[in-house]
Amino acid sequence: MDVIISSIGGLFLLLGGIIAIIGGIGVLRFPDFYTRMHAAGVGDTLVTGLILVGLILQMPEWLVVIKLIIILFMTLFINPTSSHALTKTAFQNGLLPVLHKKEEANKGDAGPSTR
Amino acid sequence: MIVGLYNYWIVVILMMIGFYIVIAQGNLIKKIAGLIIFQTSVFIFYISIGKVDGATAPILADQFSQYSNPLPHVLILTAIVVGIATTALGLALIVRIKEAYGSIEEDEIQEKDNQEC
Amino acid sequence: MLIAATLAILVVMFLAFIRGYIGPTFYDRILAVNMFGTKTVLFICLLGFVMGRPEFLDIAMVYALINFISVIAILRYSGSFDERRPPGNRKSIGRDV
Amino acid sequence: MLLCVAVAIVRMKDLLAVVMLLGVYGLLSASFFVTMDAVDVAFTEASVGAGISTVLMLTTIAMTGRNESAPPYKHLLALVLVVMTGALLVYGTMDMPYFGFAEAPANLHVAPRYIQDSMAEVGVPNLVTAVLASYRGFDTFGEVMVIFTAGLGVLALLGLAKPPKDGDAEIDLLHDKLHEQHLVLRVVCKMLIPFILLFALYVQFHGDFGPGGGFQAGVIFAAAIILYGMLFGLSTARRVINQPLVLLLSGIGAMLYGMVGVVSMLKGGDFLDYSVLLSDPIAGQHLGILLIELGVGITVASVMVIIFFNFAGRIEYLQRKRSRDKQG
Amino acid sequence: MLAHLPVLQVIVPLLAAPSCLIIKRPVLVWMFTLMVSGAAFLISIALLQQVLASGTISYEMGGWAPPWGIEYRIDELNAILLLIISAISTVVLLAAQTSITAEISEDRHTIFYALYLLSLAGMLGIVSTGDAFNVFVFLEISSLSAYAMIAMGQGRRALWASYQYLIMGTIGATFILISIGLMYQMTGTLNMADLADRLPQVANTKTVLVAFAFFIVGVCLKLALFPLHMWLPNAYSYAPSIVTAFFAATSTKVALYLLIRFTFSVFGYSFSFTTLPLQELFLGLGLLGIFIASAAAIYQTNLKHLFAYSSVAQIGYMIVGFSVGTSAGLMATLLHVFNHALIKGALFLALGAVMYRVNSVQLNDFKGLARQMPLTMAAIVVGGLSLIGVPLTVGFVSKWYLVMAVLDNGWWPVAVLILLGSLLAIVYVWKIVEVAYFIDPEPGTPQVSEAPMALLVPVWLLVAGNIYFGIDTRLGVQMAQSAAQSLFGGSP
Repeated sequence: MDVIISSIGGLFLLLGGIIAIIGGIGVLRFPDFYTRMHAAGVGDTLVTGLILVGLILQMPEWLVVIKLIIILFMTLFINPTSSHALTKTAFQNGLLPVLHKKEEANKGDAGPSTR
Repeated sequence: MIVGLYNYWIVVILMMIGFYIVIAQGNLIKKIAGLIIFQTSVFIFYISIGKVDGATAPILADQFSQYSNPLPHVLILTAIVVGIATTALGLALIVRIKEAYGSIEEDEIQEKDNQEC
Repeated sequence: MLIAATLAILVVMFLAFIRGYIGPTFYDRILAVNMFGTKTVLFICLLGFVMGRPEFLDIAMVYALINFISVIAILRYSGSFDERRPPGNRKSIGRDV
Repeated sequence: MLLCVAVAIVRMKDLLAVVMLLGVYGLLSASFFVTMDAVDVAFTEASVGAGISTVLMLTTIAMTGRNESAPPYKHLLALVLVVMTGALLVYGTMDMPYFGFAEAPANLHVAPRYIQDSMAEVGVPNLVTAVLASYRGFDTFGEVMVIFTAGLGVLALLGLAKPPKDGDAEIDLLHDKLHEQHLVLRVVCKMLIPFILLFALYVQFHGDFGPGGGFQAGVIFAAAIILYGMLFGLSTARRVINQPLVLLLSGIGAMLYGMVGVVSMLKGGDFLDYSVLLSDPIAGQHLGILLIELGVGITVASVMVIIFFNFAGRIEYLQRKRSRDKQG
Repeated sequence: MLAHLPVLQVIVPLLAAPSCLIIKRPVLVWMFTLMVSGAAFLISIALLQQVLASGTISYEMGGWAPPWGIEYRIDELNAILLLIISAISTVVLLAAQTSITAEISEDRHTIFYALYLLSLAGMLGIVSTGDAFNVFVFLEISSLSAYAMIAMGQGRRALWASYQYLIMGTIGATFILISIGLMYQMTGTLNMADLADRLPQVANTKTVLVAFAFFIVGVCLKLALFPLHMWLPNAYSYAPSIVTAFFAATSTKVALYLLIRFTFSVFGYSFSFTTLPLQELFLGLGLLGIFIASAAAIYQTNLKHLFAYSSVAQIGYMIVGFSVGTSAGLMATLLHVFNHALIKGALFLALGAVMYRVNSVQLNDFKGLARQMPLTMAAIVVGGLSLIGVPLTVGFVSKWYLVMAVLDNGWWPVAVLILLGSLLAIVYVWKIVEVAYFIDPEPGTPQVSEAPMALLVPVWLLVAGNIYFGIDTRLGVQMAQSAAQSLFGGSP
């Protein structure tokens, strides 16, 4: 039974790692801020959940589990909130998403850099 | 030798980057940033001294017998506090300098001082 | 598994850092810093397990909090929080590159 | 990795980006401390390097503007100087004991007693706390005084003669707008803040057994108040926590520490000798450590709050001055 | 309670600082500060007597034996410095209330006195501790409060001076920190006596060499030795007068103490003076410092600037005495530390009195001042004479011993150079005398009266000290001699 649980935990961890890398690539490769935000925001929350659940399944003492659960809840609150705040401010300050691509050549300067 | 000392060498490079920022950059805030890097790398150096291979964090528990050296950790705790105190004071000074001189670039401030004389 | 996940997180930390360095906009940097922070939290958690000292979780908790606070602080004091700017031409959201 | 960040900081022009990278640098070095077994240090570095100093630098930049205009000068001379110093240091590393070497003199002379005997002498499982609070308690006293000095210094530099009146219409308006805009943030923070305070208390009193202690707890406690101040406006925060009281508290924290020492002196021991506080030396040590950690926590928390209030208060003061100038 | 004197010396001012916040009323705070400083002075006298009677005192903090705990170790050298610092601080504080009222706004007085006490405690702590890391901590207490106090001076230049000092000071402190780390790495201990025991075994490693080099550079930054002195003139000139008087008389002395303590007691004489070309280096820098700083002083029009540069030159003299590397040279240095504290304390306090009345220390504003403020100007003249080294003043005594020590070593060119340096001092002191006594004030400048008693009394106390110790040289010489000999006696 223990073996099964911990191997499921391992699976979670692995999945978390893979998604984390996918998210990271997304953040690096996507064309504009909002799509990157999407990759980061969604990716982060999912990865955190997966890895922490994986660790919980790995584990032993109840105190550790409680702490993990607290961290899990905290990140579940904090991550979306900060993503929300960030995106909202960006939008309100006039940063616009990219909808069309005219030329590949101009790709370098993405947008009216802040202020 | 390379394996045994590489850690210290990296610390030295970090220190020197921080030091370079402090003396070469004209912007006051950036100088403070350099100071932070400089100090942090010294902290890393101290902590590296205390590390023992195969040992664990110096919190006693039944299942471990070898612990890293706690003394550098204590010293660095103190040093971090000193560091933040210096930073806070330096930044407060910068704010006042900005109000008084209207600039936070070293050479502009020097210029304004020289004009007064 | 633990090690694999730890390595993966390290790689992602690096990716996030690159994004933070190249920008190009200010918000991209905040995004990268935020992502970097959450990944550090995970990294510390995993490290605690790898090294067999799960007491380290306290530190992870502090990291999560501090990360949040610094993101809020950046937003609050970057001067973009207080005032509202019209986001360009509202009718056609989006722009061509 | 640390190297990359440091190089990036050298090259960045945008000060805000520098600050953000500095935060990243703090987090990274803290992770490095964790791998080096220095958990307490990592704890502190994370809350200080990535937290407090970032916030302070941001508030400063908010007042000074964020672009670095002048190119670095004195290039060559500085480079030569730095390379020379670096070369000297590398030269010095040649004879160092290798990294992680258990037989290095640093690990053989003084430290073993801390590791082997402190459980019997002080009775605290966290060796760092034991050394910090008892063996080298006087250093920590000095540390409290350093932070207290910094608080006074910031107050001397940035303190305003008259604290702004409550209900300054314009600022309040600004805050109202702010609240409207960020409803989600406000609600989440309201939920988080009690939790953070509770966590600070946990860190404070659990410091004997796990990573943590007075300093870290103080910073976390202050972080909660800073968060509140940032989101709900400074005047609201001032209404909850008034500044003269905080100043007094910082003094009281330092006094508490000193008084523990003085009492132990009066009881016949040396300064800061906790063993004489109670009839049982171990219990005395426990009591002493508990009290001084409390002193440290109080001082650090209140000084951090003072520093933040004064920085942020300066921003409001400047804003108000600017708007007055515009009108008049 | 007698056994606790070493620690009381430091914690009395340290604990008094937060108490200032509780008292709050500026005048009361001033009286309280004065009392505390006076108490520290009394304690230091008692300590000196104890040391002279029964030799080195060791005090174990927290009851932990060194090297595990922190140790306070008082021998003759520390005791003398403790005495100098607390005495100067007390005298300066006598003048503080009057001078500060003119220069700092009322609501900051409490904070100012708290910072002053912290700075005092920091210096006392550096001097009395026997633990290398504890030195760093107290160094930071005293420097942080120094930065804050300097920034409280009038005008925006005080801020800039303070910032420069902060950067330089922090670099210096970090260098010292690196050096302590290297020493710890090689020996595993932080206690100075223990370090002295264990360093010789590893003395020929490169690491210890580098540690020594870093320590020297770090301390020289704090000491404002000639090429690293850039922060000092500005910091002294724009700080409040009281602060200038206090720091000019004490803070560089503390750095010098560290230099002496580490080169002689910790690293040991043979290591310090044989492995590195330290002697030649310090001799050269010291002499250069004397000449360049004196020459710079001649061209200053701001008197505080002038005397600040002269401070840099005087540090040059001390370093020359130090670099001679004999007991006699060291004695001359210590004597000069003591005397220079008296001279500069008096001079800067007198400038504070001028500042109080005239609100400027520009040379132009001194025209005809001798007739309006005769007592103050007389004090400046006596201080100036002492600075030059005229017989019957303290300046003469220490220069005499310095020249003797140099001649003992057969370095007669150096002796000639030292005398030439004094000639430069004559030039800049004469400049002031000329303006103050022989040039009539420009018509239209407002009449000023003599400085108030509260300022004159401390000024003349210090001037009287100048003359008294210049005539009756026994006490100072005796103390310096026994301290120098104990350092050469080998035991730290």
